[in-house]
Amino acid sequence: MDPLIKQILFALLTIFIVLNYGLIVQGIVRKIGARVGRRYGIPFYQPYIDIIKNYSKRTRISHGIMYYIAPVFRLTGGIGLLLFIPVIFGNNMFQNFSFSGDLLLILYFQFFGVLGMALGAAESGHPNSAIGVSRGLSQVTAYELPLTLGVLSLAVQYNTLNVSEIVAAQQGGILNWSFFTNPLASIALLLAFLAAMGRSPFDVVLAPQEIPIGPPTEFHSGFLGVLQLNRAIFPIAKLILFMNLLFGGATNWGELIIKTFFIYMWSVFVGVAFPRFRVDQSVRWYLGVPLIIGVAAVVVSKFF
Amino acid sequence: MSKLFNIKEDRSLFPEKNEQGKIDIDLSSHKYLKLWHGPQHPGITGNMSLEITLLGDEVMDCETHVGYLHRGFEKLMERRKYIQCFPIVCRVAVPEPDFNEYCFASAMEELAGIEIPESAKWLRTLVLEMARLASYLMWIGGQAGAFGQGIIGQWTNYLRDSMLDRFEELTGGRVYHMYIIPGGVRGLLPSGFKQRMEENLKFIEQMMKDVERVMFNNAVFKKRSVDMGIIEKDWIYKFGITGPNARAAGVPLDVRKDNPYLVYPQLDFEAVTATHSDIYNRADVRRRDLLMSVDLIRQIMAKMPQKGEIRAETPNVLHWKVPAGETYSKAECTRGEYGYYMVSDGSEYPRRINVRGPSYTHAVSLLEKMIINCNLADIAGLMVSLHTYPPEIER
Amino acid sequence: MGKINDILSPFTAWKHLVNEPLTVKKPLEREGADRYRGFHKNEIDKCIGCGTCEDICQNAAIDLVPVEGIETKDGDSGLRPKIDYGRCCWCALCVDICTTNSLSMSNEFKWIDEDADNFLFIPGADDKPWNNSEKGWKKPDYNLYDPNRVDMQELHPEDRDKSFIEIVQGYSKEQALKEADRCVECGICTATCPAHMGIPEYIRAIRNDDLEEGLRILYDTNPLPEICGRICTHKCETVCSVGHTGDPLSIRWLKRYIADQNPSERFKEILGTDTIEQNGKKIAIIGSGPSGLSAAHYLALMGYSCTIFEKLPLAGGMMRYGIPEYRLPYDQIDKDINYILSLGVEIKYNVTIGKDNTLDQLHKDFDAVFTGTGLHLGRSTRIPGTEHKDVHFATDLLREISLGNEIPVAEKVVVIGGGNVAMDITRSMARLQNQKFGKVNVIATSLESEDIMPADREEIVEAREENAQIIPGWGPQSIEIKNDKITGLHVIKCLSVFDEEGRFNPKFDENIKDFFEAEMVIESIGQGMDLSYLTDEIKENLKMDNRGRIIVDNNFQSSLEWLFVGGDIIQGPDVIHGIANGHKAAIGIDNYINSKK
Amino acid sequence: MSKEHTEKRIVYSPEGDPIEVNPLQDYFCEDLPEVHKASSIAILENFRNWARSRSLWVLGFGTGCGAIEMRPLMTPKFDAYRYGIQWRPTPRQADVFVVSGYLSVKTLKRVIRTYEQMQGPKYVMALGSCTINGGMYWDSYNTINRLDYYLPVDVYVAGCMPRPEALLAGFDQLKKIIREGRGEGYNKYAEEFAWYKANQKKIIKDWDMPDYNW
Amino acid sequence: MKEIIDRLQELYPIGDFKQQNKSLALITVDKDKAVDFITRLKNEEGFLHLSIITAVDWLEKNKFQLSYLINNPTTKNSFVVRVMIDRENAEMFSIHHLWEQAATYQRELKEMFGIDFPGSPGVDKPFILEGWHEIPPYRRDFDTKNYSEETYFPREGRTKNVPAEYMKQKLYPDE
Repeated sequence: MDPLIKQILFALLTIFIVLNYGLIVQGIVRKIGARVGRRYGIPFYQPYIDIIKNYSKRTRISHGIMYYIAPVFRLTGGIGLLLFIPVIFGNNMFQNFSFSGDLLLILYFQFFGVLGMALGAAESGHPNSAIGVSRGLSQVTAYELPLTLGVLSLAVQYNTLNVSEIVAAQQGGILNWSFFTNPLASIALLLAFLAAMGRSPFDVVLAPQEIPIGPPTEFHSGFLGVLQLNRAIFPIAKLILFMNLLFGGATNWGELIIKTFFIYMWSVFVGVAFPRFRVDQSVRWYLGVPLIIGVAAVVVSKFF
Repeated sequence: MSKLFNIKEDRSLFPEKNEQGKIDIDLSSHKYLKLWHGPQHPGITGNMSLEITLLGDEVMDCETHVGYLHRGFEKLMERRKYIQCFPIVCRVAVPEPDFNEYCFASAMEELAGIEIPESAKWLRTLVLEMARLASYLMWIGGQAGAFGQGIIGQWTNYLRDSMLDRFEELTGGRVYHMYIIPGGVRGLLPSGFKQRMEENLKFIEQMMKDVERVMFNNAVFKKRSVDMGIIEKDWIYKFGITGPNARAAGVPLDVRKDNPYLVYPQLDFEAVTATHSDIYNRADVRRRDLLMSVDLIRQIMAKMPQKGEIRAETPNVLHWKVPAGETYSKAECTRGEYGYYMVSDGSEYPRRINVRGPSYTHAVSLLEKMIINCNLADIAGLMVSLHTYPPEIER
Repeated sequence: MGKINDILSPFTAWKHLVNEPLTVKKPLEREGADRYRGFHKNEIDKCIGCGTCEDICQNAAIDLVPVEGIETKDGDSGLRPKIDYGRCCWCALCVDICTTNSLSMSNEFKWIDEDADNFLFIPGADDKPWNNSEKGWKKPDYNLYDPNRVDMQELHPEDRDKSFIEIVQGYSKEQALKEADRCVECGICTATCPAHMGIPEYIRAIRNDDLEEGLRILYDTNPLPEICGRICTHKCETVCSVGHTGDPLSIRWLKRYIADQNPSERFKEILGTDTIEQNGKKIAIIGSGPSGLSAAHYLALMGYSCTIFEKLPLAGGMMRYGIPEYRLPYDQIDKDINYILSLGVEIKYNVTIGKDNTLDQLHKDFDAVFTGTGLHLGRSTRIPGTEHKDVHFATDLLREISLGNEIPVAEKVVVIGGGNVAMDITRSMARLQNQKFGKVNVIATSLESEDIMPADREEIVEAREENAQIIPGWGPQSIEIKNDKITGLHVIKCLSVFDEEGRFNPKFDENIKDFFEAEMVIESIGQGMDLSYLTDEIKENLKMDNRGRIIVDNNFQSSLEWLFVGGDIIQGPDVIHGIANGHKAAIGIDNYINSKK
Repeated sequence: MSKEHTEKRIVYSPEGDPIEVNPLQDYFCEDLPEVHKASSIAILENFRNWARSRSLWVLGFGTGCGAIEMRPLMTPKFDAYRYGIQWRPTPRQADVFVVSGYLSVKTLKRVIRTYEQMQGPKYVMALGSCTINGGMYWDSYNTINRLDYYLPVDVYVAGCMPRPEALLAGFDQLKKIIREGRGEGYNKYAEEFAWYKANQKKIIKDWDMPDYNW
Repeated sequence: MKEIIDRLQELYPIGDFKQQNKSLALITVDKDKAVDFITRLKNEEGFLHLSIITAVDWLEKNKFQLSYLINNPTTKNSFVVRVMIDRENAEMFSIHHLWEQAATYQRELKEMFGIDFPGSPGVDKPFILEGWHEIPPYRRDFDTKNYSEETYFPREGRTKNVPAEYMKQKLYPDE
């Protein structure tokens, strides 16, 4: 078989696995949140049914061509991010399309979906969407700073822009993980991660009490289904990225699931306990402690 | 450290206010965004709406729209006999119907010259305090929820529900109790009630400690609520502000103390106050008021007579003619002074009943003022912190 | 420090992760509280369809509808509440005010339906899953109307048992208002009242303190309110819905209150009968009892000129001559009769038809004849010894008392009978004994046991208060006569009076015997009619049933179309039936005369 | 007052663009709702119905007092989430409209608007006496008496107000209806659109919604 | 409370003083002097808190009664200041300059009773009702039941029987 086709097939397999994992972990996380609230919460498979339901809707209305494309953009952002991240270290087939400068592309893809969404949301004509998008963009910009600085610090540390190589450099024991070798960058990255996951206190984008529910206000039926798929894939892609950057990657799916789950739980852990920041507060917050830590991380890894 | 980045805002782009303190808004300038909050909006307390004009994230102008819940109670009561008004008054304010029942019944009793039996007084006080407790519990969840902290609402709504179970046991109704009937109350405590109530109160106290830790000792919550939405002290009388909103500003307005009714003179409590009425202060006043309610319920259950008549002798309710006259009966509800102004012309039907809901002033004139220059994100929090219930505005 | 605490302390929320959820596991199986106001139940046999629930419902959620298997009868409208759950608010006021305590609520609260039209149902009649539920809201300990009757002021037994002064004092205004306030205005009583008086309406008039309106309502159906207000058998009170869980309303006393409070000289003005257009037709009425007076009143209102022929020196018939003065003072009879006379009715006293005048003559002289001659003949038990001279009929004695004649009074008297007449003679004898001997020794004995004695309850109670002995449940056997003097009455235990089909068929236990000492025996077991004034010719043409009663149609017209018959000889015996008969006969006569033209 | 309200006027879009509005014109009627038939492949439709019944997204619009029982429903005591019932703050994404009690005319206007924004198949659950026959406000000048004249109702829950348990039972019934393929209320609305509109117009004389949103 | 009135009696024509209960008294003031009087009570007698403004429709007398309920937070006493105004072209002076919330009350009174308060901010804007074409609904000559039955499709299937009439029909129909 042509290696490229094989590569594509394996990439599709990755997407499939990640999608299912994403949906299940989404259900489980909501269940955990519900447990803290002392109730049972949804069945863990509820996200599946929701997606089927949304695709089963019979009517849909359109607000124009960008409105159609926006969910696709968003999903592309998620899948794109995933496809350029090496998923399983040491397994050629699950390297996806990782290449030597993939770290930069990945940072770009973080933004890509949001931008696509911005276009679509603007076209949907709902003011809440517009406000949500502007909030989303400002917040992404804000947390992108510590995120980039953290990544930069790691790039300097490992002297590479290739995720696979960063992972490779962390092999050989827990203490080799960047989390321990570069704690400053790790803190900056993990703080940025909170906003990247869009949970409290940084969930001002959706904020049901203020602008129900932000950018996807007008999306429904199949469109919403696409967004939901993305909502399953995108966080997992980010989780895999953070796992690769900080926690030594994974050599098999089991390890991946365990590690990503715990990273996920970090955002849940914070999210359950805190209310949300206003957008100006979260921007200011990211321009504060995380930024300084990020700068410090770069400085430290460059000069020490 | 983030103070470093607290750059002073450049407000040169913001428009000047005119003499009325408002801004001349020209929507066609493309500077402004008009936004409707509600009625279908999760951040709005109940079914009402705010017409907001935004400049950036900041509210430039706001108009409250009410009337989505208007049922014409005051008109309906004019064509119902007095007893027939009794089941409908509780519908005026859904989360705490008992204050309506009490105010209606006491106004009517005053006009008719009826003295209710002692144990009925105690039971009424008990029910009013239970209602206060239940209402505050739901409110606290709402306040946290308005700032995006759902977990508090999960806990406190359960606590409220446990109070509703007690209500159900005592009054026969879950939400609409229809318990304080003109002339008295509709039932004695069922057996084992006190014990179950005590269990509830213990659990409430225990959970409220958690709420304090998670909500009130919370950096983000403080950041959102401290110095936000301040009610100035000199607004209190200017806007007719009552209840916790006023008490948080240091003005101890509490009808329970000022014009004591029922058995409040025999209970030991103080009006809860704070210093400057921002969102956090108001939340804190309500939390302490809630705990005081717990204490009051305990006091009532310890002191109340175990047996006794529950309803005074009244004329046949089917043709009860209340002597002509007018009166105003008020009670302290969770939001402030709740009052019924009743005019009787001596017939079987009330001539006019006017309901004073504290939200009337809080949600319209006060909110419209406070919301100016407020951030879009804070509207929900601000509105909840005024504790408004739309149904009592429009009735 | 505080700041760090503010960051860390929210995480304590996570301790609840390991706690068991507080959720109700099976919410659909959760029951309402014991006192929960859920869906309605109705004990349909207990319910009387009074409609009080409908009246109090502020949502107009309750309709009264006929239900299969429930018949309309006295005291039961045959209707049952049907509740619209598109209106109900579950306030349970309908339960609280239910007069029979039949309505209640279950603690069931789940009713889901796709068709909104289904939310109408008749509790108790429709098969609903909660019909057998034990829990739920029941009528609480308080009352939304007063179930207790306002006590009537009466003379103390010591004060009254020597004289014939009226015992019952009548209501004061406050008492009347309070008593009238208890009425729930269901109107069940109207059907039971033979005259179908507008009872709720005149009680409302009392409540509104509009006694003139009350009087007008009374005279609509009853021209003898003073009399009825005192001695009516008040069948209405036996069906009063308020009486099911409390005391029935004192409808009779309230009626009396209206009549008493209106001054007799203003009656004509109040009732608007100052001028009546005469139509020139003449009607003869035989007997000035309730039926005759009633017929005369309504005929007079219609413009007929009426002449009443009365055998005795004063008008009133049995009301005057059968009822002792302590129950019905003569001046009150006069008040009612004088008003009727003021309408232009003429009474010819001391005229006995068949002796002083004949029916045929009346037929010739008048356009129509109404006869209401009543039951004036006593009936005998026909036990051995009744032919003795010291054995009397109650009616004869009562008439003699009223006429002011001396009557024989013995030291020991036994009265046979348990009806109101028996009580009247018992209590009259007691008074006379008291006057004559200073002590009372009178025994009234009846076949019926105490619970089914036909006399009014209060009569029995009052008689006992006056030291008469009431010994029910004995059947008279024979009167013992020694030396031509009565010494007593032999009785045996009566087990039951009526058989299973409700016919009079007493059963006795011969072994249980008793003997009541007496020097005088009075029989009061019913009265017979005296139709001797009917000539043979008339009798031939007149249809009568096998018990000798004249057959009349709905308008009390006999088979001789000019002859109308009413009162005790047709229905009764009591005043209110007489009044009702008279009223209907008046309408019948009017129809008859109009049709003749 | 009433007259001015029905005259043409200029309103502004959120961004400030002027739009001429004729309050008497039925904008919503220009694009009539269509009937969307169920798929003819039974097994597919059954599967979809199953998914629809297991994932009921309820619109967060507390129209009347029944809204107070929504919180217990979604919080620990009754926790409707475990039955696939979830909250949705926007009408576009919601499947179930819970009309929680009485509707004033002013709210009804918004309710109709909101209902029309929802995507089919959509379901209406009506709570309490008020939606069935007016309830305690049967004689009020400002509340409607029966909801089925204005919107197709799938399921009614009796009570004033219905308890959360009754609501859950109502949802159970709704699920049953959906699984049996009977949840076609929105098609009924499309079919009898003229009738519904006539009823709605009888009480809502001018359809002038303030500006663009509500 | 009486002493306040006695003191002010000379300045203002005050009628119908009635001490309703310990802390509430009812007084009637002429329309022209009412605002002056209320201002005086607020500024000099310490009646700082306005509880309600409402109206009562005395259709028989062809008058509206306006009731201002003001409260003294220090002495805890309240007055109901009653002002009778004509029912035709009902108009009253606004007191929105004394209390901010008065404007809302006045707006509601204008809508529900048709009493005008010239100069009160936003008094002509609809407050609670929307698209209301009938006479103001709180007026006593507006029949809400009638209006509801004509407008809102009451559900069919209801039958009405009055027990007394039904019994007459069943038991003695021709009497």
